[in-house]
Amino acid sequence: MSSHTQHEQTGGFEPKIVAFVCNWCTYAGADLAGTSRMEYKPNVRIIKLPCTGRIDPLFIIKAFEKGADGVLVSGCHPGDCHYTTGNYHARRRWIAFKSLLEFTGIDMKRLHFSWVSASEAIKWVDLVNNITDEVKKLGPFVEYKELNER
Amino acid sequence: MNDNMENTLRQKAKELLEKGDVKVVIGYGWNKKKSHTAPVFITKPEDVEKLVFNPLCVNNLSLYLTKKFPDIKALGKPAIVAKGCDIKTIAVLISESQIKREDIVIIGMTCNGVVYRQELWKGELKPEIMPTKCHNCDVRNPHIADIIVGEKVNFTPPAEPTGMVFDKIKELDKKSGAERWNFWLEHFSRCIKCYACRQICPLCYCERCIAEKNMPQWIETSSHPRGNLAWNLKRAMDLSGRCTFCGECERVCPVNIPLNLVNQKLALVVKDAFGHKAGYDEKVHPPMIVFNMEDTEDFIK
Amino acid sequence: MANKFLKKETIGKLIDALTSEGSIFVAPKMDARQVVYAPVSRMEEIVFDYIVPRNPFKEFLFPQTEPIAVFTIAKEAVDMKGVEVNAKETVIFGSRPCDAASVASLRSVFNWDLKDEFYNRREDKAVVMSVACTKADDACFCTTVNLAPDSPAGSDILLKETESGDYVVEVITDKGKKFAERFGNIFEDVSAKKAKPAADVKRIKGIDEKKIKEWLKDTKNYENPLWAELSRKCIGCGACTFACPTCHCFDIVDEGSAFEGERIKNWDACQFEFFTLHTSGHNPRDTQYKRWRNRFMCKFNFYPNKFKSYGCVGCGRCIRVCPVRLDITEVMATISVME
Amino acid sequence: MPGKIRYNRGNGHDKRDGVSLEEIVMNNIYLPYLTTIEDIYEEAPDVRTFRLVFKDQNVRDSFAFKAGQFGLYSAFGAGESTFCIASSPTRKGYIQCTFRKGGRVTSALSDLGIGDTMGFRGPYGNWFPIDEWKGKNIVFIAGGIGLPPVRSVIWNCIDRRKDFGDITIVYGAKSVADLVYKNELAEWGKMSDVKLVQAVDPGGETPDWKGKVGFVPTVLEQAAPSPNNAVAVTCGPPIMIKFVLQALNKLGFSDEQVYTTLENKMKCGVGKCGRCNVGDVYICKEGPVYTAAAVKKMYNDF
Repeated sequence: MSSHTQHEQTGGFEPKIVAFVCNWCTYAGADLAGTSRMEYKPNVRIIKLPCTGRIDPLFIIKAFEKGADGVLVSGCHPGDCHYTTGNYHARRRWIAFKSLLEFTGIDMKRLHFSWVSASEAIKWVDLVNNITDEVKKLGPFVEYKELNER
Repeated sequence: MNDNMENTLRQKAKELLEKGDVKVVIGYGWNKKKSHTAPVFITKPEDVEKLVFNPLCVNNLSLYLTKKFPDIKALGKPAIVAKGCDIKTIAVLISESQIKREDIVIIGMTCNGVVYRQELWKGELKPEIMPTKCHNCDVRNPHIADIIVGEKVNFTPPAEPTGMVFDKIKELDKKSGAERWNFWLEHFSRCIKCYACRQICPLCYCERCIAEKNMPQWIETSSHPRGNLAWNLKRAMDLSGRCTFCGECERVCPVNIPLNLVNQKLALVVKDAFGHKAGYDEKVHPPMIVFNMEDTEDFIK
Repeated sequence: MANKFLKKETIGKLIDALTSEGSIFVAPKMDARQVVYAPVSRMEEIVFDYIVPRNPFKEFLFPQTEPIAVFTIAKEAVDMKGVEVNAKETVIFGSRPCDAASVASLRSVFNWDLKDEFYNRREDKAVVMSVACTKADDACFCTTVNLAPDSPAGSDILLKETESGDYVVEVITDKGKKFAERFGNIFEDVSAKKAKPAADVKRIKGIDEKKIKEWLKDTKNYENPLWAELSRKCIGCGACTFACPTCHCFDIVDEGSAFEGERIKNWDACQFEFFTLHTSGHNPRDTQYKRWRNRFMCKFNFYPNKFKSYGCVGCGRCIRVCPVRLDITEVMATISVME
Repeated sequence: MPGKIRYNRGNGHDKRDGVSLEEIVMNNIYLPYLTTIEDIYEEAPDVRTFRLVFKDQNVRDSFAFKAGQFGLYSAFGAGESTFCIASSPTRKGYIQCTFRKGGRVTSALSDLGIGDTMGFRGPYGNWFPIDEWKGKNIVFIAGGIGLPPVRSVIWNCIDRRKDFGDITIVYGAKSVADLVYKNELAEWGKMSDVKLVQAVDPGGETPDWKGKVGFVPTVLEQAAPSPNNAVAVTCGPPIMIKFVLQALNKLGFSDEQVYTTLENKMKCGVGKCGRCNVGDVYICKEGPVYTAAAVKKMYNDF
């Protein structure tokens, strides 16, 4: 919490983005970006899971609770799931969850979903850069952080 | 008409118990002061006189069919007195393999609506004391039942859902995100974490609720805004595509959190996105455990 | 002590005087279509026509969520420091006599042997200004547990409404006396005003508290199948315990990050399945009827025997709030006729 | 956070008389002492013993307890857990606790190492009336992880060996690996004035196992200690205690001669949080040590 206020004072707010990614596609894609020595914004903290189907909506809530300014959820393209159908189930869940958060009043610019395959290092780099810029414009997620102050 | 219905109900219950078809009839009975109805469990044929049915019968008794009540299960095969809306929940329970259709006897009650809260009852059922679900009810004549008690009700629900819950959803949808956030924060911050919403919900049948798992502590048990928001969001999410709008959670909430709004919002989303309405067909899988290759993904980059 | 008089219109002045000193003025007000005890800053917020507020006022003495210590986990040192309670003076206006009577129960549990200063500091700073009930609903049963709609037990000051809406003031305790003297300009020395009669709360016929206590005392009756029968419909939520003015059970949890956080005392309920669960998997109260039996026993056996105080003050909240209308008075009546 | 903090929790006597509350530092009964883990012993799979030393020299010097008392141990960030003090009050300068990794707190405790800091609150509860047992024969019966509370009494009695008659220890566990305090069992086995009977459940023995094979109540009956001028102290899983009590009755022990310690889930340890009660008996305040006779008078709420 103290870190974002400090940044605010110095004028350069750097958002914290938590990325929940699947092991087989997006993580490999991000890895490829790294091994290809592509540079992208360092604001993203990657959390690797076996499959997007494993991402419980509570993970996203928890990320916001712990101070994330934005969350990215990413996995294999439809049809490419390592476990055949995990991402189809995830997609259904996201449809509902996204609407729920929207209905609660959370800005959907803070929560992003994407498909990034193992070969799409460039897509990953663009995605992270764009989301970072977008969340940076929004500023820190003060609404959620205020919950901690009671 | 009610006297007639009650007599038939008692008659049917008596027959079921006498023949040994069922061991217990889960129904409604008066409290001592005859001001409220409450669940009763009739195990002896001579006790069927305790059964009543009237607009005060708000509880969704299908709760007692779940594994949350091992003591009731131990009594033996149950018959359940159920309104159409309660039968919707039974259908979901069957579709989720929580109960088998043949293991229960459904005594379906035709229904002209119930009161939103029993305290509102002044001897007459007026539209303004009925909950939103009754105004939109398309199951006043029970859709799944072994025995139907009561005369057929002629009622055509409006084509588009109407009533306070849906009006409020529309109103909130039009508001800005910040306004919605403040609206929910105000409501959720009242939450006292009594878990009455969970305990009354027939579809909240997990053996150990996520709120009670502490390794790790996913949902903070404190009743501060952070913990309250996490709890209410998680519960709404877990009911998406399953909630049948029995409205019990909102009815029992000691602090009047408008839980119907979140649950019905998600029900509308699920209906639009997957064309599914919960509780009409016990043979259809709940939407969140299946998928369609063509599901919308315009929001996924 | 001599009676005094409080004009309704001067309550606003009292609020101003107190809040300007940094005190908290709690009174019944509307919130989400319910009357609740809550801090108010203006007289207009106060609801004067109510029976029993939704919440007991215990939350101002024993907050639902209260940090008791803070910890830091650093490489150099791990530390835990206590949290100091700087309780503010809290005036509870419009408390009902049943709620006021519950303070003695809370005080005894928080003070037998080791003393809980979190509670004591708040209670020391609380002034309970009850208003005798002139109305009751069908869930009220204070007379059945030997209290009354105008009982002075637990109040510092007892107000009795007059026909004009003003109050006859009975000063009950020293704390109340000091308070009335401090606001001598508001509490007038006028006598011979007549208060409205108190609400007529009938003793519930067929309930014999002595009989209940005796029946509960016999450990054999603990095994009576009646318990399971009476509580069969109980859904195991915590609504009754959280609404109860004398229920005091709590949990202690740590919350925070890997580096710092708080140790928090949270209300808990004996009705929850995991309340008594051991790590080994053994649960002394493994079924709902045992948990429910514990609550009833707590009110009518443990409390009166151990603390010589009311376990149940007859406010009726548990009846009103129960999702399945499990009525404690019906249970009392049933046990009253047990052999 | 407000600055005034104190670790000395006193005994809860009322200091408020005549002093305004602001003037005194709040007496926080929930605040633990800080301790350093001085040593860790692996007792059995997932079972560990910590040797704890209070950080505050004053506490270290003044801390005293009696065999049978318990405390609440904190892993900061995870919470508190209740176990008995497993060391003997005759061994000064440190305390020991033995626990099995299971829930949130014990898992967090298991992650701690030597030199780490944890919290301790206590001692709470009553104790075994060892002074009343002077001149008597003592029979200890324990099962599995039920040995730690009994062990505190065993060492207490061995350290005052002259005060007592015969000392018999009957201890059993599920398997050889599950026996806790293996070194101490060996030590007790070598003592000429202690009779040690060790057992493992059928199927739990190893080829080189020299002790008995069988359940604790059966082994106890075979060992057949005399009830004359004797007391028995037992602790273990609820089901074991039930049958041990029956076995002791068969051997001629009266309920007044048998002591046990009831350990329930606790959060406060000081009679407030409301979960350890067995009927109207608060284990944390009136227990945890009871005679079998007292246990039989309680409401059946175990």
